[in-house]
Amino acid sequence: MSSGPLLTVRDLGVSFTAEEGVVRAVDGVTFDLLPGEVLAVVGESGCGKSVMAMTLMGLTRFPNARFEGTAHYKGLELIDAGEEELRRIRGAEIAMIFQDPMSSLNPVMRVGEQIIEQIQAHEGVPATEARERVAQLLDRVGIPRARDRVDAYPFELSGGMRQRVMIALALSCGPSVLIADEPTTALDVTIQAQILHQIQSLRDETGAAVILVTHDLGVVAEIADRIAVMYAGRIVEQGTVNAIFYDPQHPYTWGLLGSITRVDRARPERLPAIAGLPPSLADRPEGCHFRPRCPHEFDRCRDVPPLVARIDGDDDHLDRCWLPVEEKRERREVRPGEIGLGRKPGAAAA
Amino acid sequence: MEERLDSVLPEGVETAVRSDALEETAEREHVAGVGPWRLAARRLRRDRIAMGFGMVFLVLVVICLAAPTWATDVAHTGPLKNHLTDTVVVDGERKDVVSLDGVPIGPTWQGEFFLGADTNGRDTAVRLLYGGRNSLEIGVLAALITTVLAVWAGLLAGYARGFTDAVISRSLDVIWAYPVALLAIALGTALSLQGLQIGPIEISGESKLIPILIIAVVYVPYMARPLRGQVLALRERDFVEAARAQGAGPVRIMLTEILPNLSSTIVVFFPLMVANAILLEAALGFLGVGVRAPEPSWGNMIGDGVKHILTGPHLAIVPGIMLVATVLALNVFGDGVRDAFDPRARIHLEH
Amino acid sequence: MSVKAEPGPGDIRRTGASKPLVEVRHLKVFFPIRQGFLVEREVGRVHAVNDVTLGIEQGETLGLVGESGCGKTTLSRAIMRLVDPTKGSIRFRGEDITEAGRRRLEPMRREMQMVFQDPFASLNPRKRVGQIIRMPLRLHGAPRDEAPDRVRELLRRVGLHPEHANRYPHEFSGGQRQRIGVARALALEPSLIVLDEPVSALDVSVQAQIINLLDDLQDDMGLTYLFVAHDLSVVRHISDRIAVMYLGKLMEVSPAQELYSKPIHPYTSALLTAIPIPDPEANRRRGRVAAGGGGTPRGGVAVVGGEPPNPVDPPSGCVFHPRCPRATELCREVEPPLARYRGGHLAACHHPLNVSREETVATTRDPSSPLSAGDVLPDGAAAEGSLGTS
Amino acid sequence: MARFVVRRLLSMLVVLFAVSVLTFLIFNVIPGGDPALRMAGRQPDPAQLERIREDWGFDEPVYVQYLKTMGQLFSGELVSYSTQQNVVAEIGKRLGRTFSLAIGAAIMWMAFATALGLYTAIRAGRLSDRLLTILALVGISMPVFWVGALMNYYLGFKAGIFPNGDYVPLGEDPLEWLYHLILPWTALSLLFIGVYSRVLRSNVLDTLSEDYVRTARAKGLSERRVLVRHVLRNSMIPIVTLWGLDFGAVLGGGAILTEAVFDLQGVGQYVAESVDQLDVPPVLAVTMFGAFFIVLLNTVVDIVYAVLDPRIRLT
Amino acid sequence: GEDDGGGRDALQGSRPGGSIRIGTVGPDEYDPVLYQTIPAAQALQPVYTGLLTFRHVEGAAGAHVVPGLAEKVPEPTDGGKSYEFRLRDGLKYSDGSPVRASDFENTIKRLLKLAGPYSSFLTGIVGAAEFQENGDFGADIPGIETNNRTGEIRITLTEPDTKLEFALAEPYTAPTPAAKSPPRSLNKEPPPGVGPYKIEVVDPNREFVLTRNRHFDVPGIPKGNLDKITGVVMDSIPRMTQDVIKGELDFMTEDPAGDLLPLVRQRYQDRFREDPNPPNTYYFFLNVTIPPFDSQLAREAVNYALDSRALVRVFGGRLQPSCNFLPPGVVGYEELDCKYGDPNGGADLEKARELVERSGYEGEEVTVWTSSGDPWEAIGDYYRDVLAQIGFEARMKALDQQLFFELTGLRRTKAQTGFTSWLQDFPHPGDFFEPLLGADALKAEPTLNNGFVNDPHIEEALDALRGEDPERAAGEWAELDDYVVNEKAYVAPYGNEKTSTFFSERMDFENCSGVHPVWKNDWILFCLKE
Ligand SMILES: Nc1ncnc2c1ncn2[C@@H]1O[C@H](COP(=O)(O)OP(=O)(O)OP(=O)(O)O)[C@@H](O)[C@H]1O
Ligand SMILES: Nc1ncnc2c1ncn2[C@@H]1O[C@H](COP(=O)(O)OP(=O)(O)OP(=O)(O)O)[C@@H](O)[C@H]1O
Ligand SMILES: [Mg+2]
Ligand SMILES: [Mg+2]
Repeated sequence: MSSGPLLTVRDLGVSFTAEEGVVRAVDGVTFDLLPGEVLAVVGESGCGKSVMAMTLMGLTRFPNARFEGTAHYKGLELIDAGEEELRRIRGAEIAMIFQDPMSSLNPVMRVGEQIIEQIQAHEGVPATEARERVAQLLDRVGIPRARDRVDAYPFELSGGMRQRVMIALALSCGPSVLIADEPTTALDVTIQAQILHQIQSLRDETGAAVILVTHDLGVVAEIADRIAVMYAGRIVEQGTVNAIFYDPQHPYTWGLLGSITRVDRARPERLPAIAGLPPSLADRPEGCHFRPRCPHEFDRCRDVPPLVARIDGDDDHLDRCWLPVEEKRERREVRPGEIGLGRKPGAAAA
Repeated sequence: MEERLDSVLPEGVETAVRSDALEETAEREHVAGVGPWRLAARRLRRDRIAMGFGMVFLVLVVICLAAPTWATDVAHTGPLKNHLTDTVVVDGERKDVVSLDGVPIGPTWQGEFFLGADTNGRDTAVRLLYGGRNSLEIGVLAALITTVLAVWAGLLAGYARGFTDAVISRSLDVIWAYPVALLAIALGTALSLQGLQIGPIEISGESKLIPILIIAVVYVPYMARPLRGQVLALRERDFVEAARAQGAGPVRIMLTEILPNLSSTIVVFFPLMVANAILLEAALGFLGVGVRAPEPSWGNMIGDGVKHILTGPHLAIVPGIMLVATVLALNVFGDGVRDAFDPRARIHLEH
Repeated sequence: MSVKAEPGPGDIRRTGASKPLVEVRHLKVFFPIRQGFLVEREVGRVHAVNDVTLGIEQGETLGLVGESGCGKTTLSRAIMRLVDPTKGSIRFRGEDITEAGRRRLEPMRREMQMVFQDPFASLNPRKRVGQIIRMPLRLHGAPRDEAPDRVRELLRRVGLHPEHANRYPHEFSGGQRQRIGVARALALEPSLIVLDEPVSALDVSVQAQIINLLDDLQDDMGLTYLFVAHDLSVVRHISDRIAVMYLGKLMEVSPAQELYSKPIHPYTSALLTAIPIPDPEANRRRGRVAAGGGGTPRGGVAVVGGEPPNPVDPPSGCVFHPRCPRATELCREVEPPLARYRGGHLAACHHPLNVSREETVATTRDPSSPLSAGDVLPDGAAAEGSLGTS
Repeated sequence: MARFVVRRLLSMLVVLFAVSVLTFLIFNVIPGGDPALRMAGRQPDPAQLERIREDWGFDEPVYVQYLKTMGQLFSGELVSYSTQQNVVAEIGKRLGRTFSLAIGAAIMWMAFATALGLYTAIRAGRLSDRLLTILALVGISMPVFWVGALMNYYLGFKAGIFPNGDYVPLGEDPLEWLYHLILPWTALSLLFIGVYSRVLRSNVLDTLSEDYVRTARAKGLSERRVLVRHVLRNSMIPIVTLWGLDFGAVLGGGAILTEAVFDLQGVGQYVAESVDQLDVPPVLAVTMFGAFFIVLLNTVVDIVYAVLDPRIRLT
Repeated sequence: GEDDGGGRDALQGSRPGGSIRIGTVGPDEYDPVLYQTIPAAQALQPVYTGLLTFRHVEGAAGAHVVPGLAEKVPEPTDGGKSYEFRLRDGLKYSDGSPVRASDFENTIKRLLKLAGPYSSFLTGIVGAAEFQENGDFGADIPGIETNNRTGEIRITLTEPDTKLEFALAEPYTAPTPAAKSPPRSLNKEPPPGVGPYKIEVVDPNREFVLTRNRHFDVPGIPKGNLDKITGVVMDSIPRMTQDVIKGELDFMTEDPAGDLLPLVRQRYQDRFREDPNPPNTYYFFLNVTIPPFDSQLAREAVNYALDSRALVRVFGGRLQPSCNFLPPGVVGYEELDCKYGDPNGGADLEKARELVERSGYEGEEVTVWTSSGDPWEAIGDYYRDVLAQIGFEARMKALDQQLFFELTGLRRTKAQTGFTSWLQDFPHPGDFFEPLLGADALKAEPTLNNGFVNDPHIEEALDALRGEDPERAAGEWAELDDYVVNEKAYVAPYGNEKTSTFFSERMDFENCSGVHPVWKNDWILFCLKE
């Protein structure tokens, strides 16, 4: 798995012209996706994760959208690719699993048909053969009585099964990149675990690279190899799982990690929480976007910090914070995973 | 806001409910205390086409309101005044208002008989303006009555559910299944004979109240059914539950929790209802059961005009254009209002 | 409502002193599914809450967890008397309010308030925040001129600015809205607040803010909480005791710490296992822990398999048996009673986890056990070692 | 399904019953003309009137009259009070005309509205969309009797391109049938094209933003397939309901104005004339006929709906 | 003299044979005893000849009663109560069966039993009323005695009434084969008759066909020129008009649509004519029993206020102004010296206002009743406007024709004034005064005497004139006309409607337009160009 990156994204920017102004949903996102790895993209709701993911598949080409930067996949430039070129990539090379399994499947089409449709869009497979393949796929993702379920309608399946159908759909053409956009948020914990396991084991079997979009750090800790933390459209930190969890460099990451309640630890007196509200993407603070909420803000924060490696010896760990590494380590009180910026709630508003 | 989405829908037309659409946009507007109304007003103001047509409507209303002025100061005649044997000087030439053949004069483009005369020698322009007053009055009043009835029906049926709902809904179904125009003409004809007597109130057969009431009733299901659906959805919403949890009674909940949430639907519906009511009145007028002759309304003017379309095409064309202009203006404006309240909502119009 | 005279749910209290604030006895809430023309027939019933007995102490926080659709909301709504119980009784401060009408409930309403799951849906979008918070005050006859001050104070209390009273809900973020919901609930200074998944709809970073707020309020005002959630890690933080529901039934009720360190019911255990731990190392370590039987292994830990069953037609015997790795013939046929273990820990399982044989033998059927449950007490042989993280 | 149909039939009976009672009441309780007078011809003496009242049962209680009239209606013996013609036979005679109008127009408005709705949705926000949307609103705002009359005048009378009025049965001469019906179809369709295209447009816009459409695109389907298979199909479902209702109404004689303007002598015109004369039997028969079609089409629509959308269970 | 009316003989300058298509709104009934409308009379009179008939000539002469199936027009005996007829020899129905005297009695029985619209004209026969009331069909009417052998028919009346002769000249009394005529409507298969044509009803609402009756041969009655006449039933008069313009139809029973009329008048003068025929009268009825028109002053005011020039326009030029109650063309018509001014001139509103003021009814609310549709609504509105101008608070109520007729004819409706028009059943002055102003007419509900006029003077005159030959009593009738209008102002007459005849180019308009005072157009006289 040490060949070059499968997908190279450089300075990707997406903005939408909306009623309230220009929404910079994605801003200067840069990363590489290596074959077989799981890259987790985390961040608060609305920080641009989905837009980023969908842009890679050309699914955000709305009339009000504007794009910058590049995304190379196997020699193809995804951002400016023609519809027809993209169409050939979609589903076949890069496949996507969406958040809500109910709304992501056409409610009035049998699930088998929906998968067959994709197979036939990319391969000239006769219907019976495609059907057979679908039955096998459904079986493989752990749907009981898969052969009967080919003809089921989405509403006849439970949430977990529907999400499995989505996975089967994504896998049906053997893609090399799988983008999973919050694949488990709508599901129960027990089902969530089943689905994550599924994605993980399929990655292992097919060797596909996975971009996992989520805001659940628990999920990330479980299956990701690398993590990109997004805040207000930008990647603020990026690195391996261990690096992010045990040596987070950006105060936002600290807050994020800190505000999680954990069953495996003693109950803290107070839960650490990030004060304030996330900024509007149409009206982001200048410089470091986290500045207004950051307790460690200082003069330099008015300039946009670049996403660069700041730790000696770890070129893979990039972040966007001006604070010197040592000072950061001091300030975050060392205990990994429990760094908090907790305050009395009264101060949280304003 | 889902309630708004359902609002403009008839039952059975499913909506993909997006609870976040407006909220999210709104959230980004960091203006203190901007209510949904003001937001909508702001959006509406930005919609040039809708505002333009809204202005057109206003102008039409003003023109119609000015009918008496036109009649006395410009045309020097009333809407009911016959001028069968009169003559008028057009371009220095004296012409019969109505020829011996019974052919009325066409538009003279001057004060008297500006838009020509009808077969009774009545001034078309004057009748047009007075007819507009009638049509508008009927449209607005009928829409108001419909709204009041429909809101109550929708609130009661949707909130009480069960038996009350069954009774109200089935009644609405019957009105709905009853061919609309037929219901209207049947009632119109029956009532025109003897008028209507409800207790001490007596309405004569020629009264405008009759078409108003008929139109109002006919359109109640049109509005009540979506409202009921909306109430059904609203009553399950947490904030209604919250009110109940605080001890609010059903009437209070209906009036203070649910009704305000119907208001945007009502506001959206209203111009469209007025437009529809004007159209239905026209249809009734055409069939001779709307505003009673000789009182003019655009509908009965068209109806009369159509009979003389070969000799006096202006008799049908002129009121028709006014009618279309008014209804169109209302429709476009109503559309704008709808968009302003919910840019994502769907429309549903009925004839 | 014929409940047999038996010891009240007070027995499941940690400390058996005062009367509980809320007592729920053998509560059943079934939703009929009707079909038919003219005369509607009942063709089935959703067993949303099925024979639940529970008590909430003054001043405590009872956490209620369980999968989506297991009946948590229905139970809390029944306690709030927003839905009519099919069977069973609800007492508030010792008074039976099961069949109280609106009049009788009115004074009660001051005492119990609710905060809803969805901060977007629970505030009337057409009312200003001030009006929303004022509503309970007005309903319960607070003088008009006092109300504005009170509203301002409440807003401050939940960490919002008093000027916010003039805004509409849509102008607030999710977290802020939930604060408004809390302020509304606090308006009448109730003793009980039912929180129906108050943080599930919020982002992690905001969740923490709200939980801290709730914590503070409880400390300051001596509130009693019924805290409903499906996220065990959130519940743990705030609860004194936790009740685990599955398909309308109580599976396990236990002091908070106890539940996490020593889950007795396999379902509880599965829930705990399924929680992803935001710590790669811990995850890896957990992976090394020996797996239990059945289900799909995940990191080596037993994950409960299968899909949730249909509440219209719940399984016989133990409702969890179709998905339970430890299920036996017995589970299929006999419903396990809620049995009392050490430390006020109750569980309804024929094959409990984490309890020694002796302990199992010593267990007694708890009075709060469902009336329908059989008399077979947990089978000591099945007891097993504890699942722990340390 | 069978139960659904039975249920619907039952509810149809209820609606028909209610409609018939309503009609009967409107004409009997609200005092109108006396049908006996109409039958008596010129200068009837009171004895003659008395006899007619007796013969026709006008002296009986309203409910007896109602039951009798309904009995006659269903045995096909009901005759008009003013023309003494058999009502059912009269309706039968006009059926072909009304059906021709309804079916042709329904096809026409559906086809045009679909094309227009889809086109404007895809071009949403652009100039062409705006213009077409206003055009659709113009269609909605024009009363059919006015458009019809103008068409008749300009295209029929002045230009002589189309015949004005009259009707040639399909069986007699299909081309003439078509030729004679083009104007009525167009006039009737304009309104519906306006309404439907706008409803469809917003449905399509909504569907376009559905997650499953995004999924369909993510699958690598061609845009055409996405539009037809995923967007249009789902957007058409609500339209089908509307279409069923409107089609039912027009089939049942609801296009009174169109029939009147083009003098098609269909069921609608029949009832309009009968209403003028307060002639209860035809009005009763036609309203029931109309309500029957509305309810019937409603049922059909529900079935079609369930076929189109498997989530819907017919109960 | 026979030719005094200036009638033209039928066969001059035209060629027999050929077939035409006639546009018609359709007979209301094809059963000869049940029809009521002019289109029906037009279609049925060539098929059913009565004992007597009207002369088949154009113009006023057509109003003369001449022998039909009977050998001659009898002189009444027994003080005018008894009429004796004798059938011609060898008469045959169109199906070839012989005509018997008893067929006549049976026809009258059907007419009475089926309560045909015109049955009231025959209730003057002894026993007829009783028969209608309770006799079964087999019962005898004592006032009709027939002898099949000799072909003799004797009719006895309870009172002398010269109108009988006219009734016997109409198709509804024409004998039809009795045995085949049970008492039910034969709308779909009209019985055979004796006439130049026989009728086949293809579809009552679509089409009927008249073809030559080979068995017909009655001296003095023309045999008809055309071989086949197809009646095409259509409701749209504009369409009918256009079809005649285009030649798709050869004739229309209706007047060209009001809207197209000016055009037709202008462009097709060579095949279009207008005559005030058949005789009709148009007036506003004035209810003399209730305010304000119980005041003669108010009634006179209305008469002063009417402006015929305006009404001519409302009628689209189809009005012949007049101030007589009786129309020209009816015996007894004598142009009155109009008290209220020149019938072709304007109104005297001043005078009218003054009279209203004097009547004390100024400002009184008056509702003008009129029939909806063209031109009645327009007439009504003109009238309303006039009433408003002379000091009333005038409103208008327009109702469907049927309802209008019913309601205005009921006393309890209290209709004050409104539109009335009357088209004669036969050209006899009694047919105007009796139904419209007679006291007997008030017995009917609704009555045609909308003004509820009950004047002893009129009653006396009518009684005296009933048994008189109208032509002989023409002067007395004219006096009555003067009394009604000028002396009492019971009605406000304003003219007579002109009916029009519009032919296709194929038709011989010059010679065969066949305008007849009773049937409007006599199809027997129609012919094609050579
Ligand atoms: N077509 C569009 N036009 C305007 N704004 C858009 C559009 N699509 C997305 N946005 C905005 O872009 C921002 C980023 O949205 P995105 O869905 O990527 O967030 P996310 O991180 O995936 O959030 P979540 O966790 O809730 O899914 C949001 O504020 C959203 O409103
Ligand atoms: N009004 C109702 N009518 C019919 N069924 C209902 C009703 N309310 C709830 N249910 C059903 O009762 C069961 C329990 O629902 P409830 O809302 O109490 O679950 P929950 O545990 O709160 O779930 P969640 O975590 O999703 O909120 C579910 O199957 C639900 O579908
Ligand atoms: Mg997202
Ligand atoms: Mg819940």
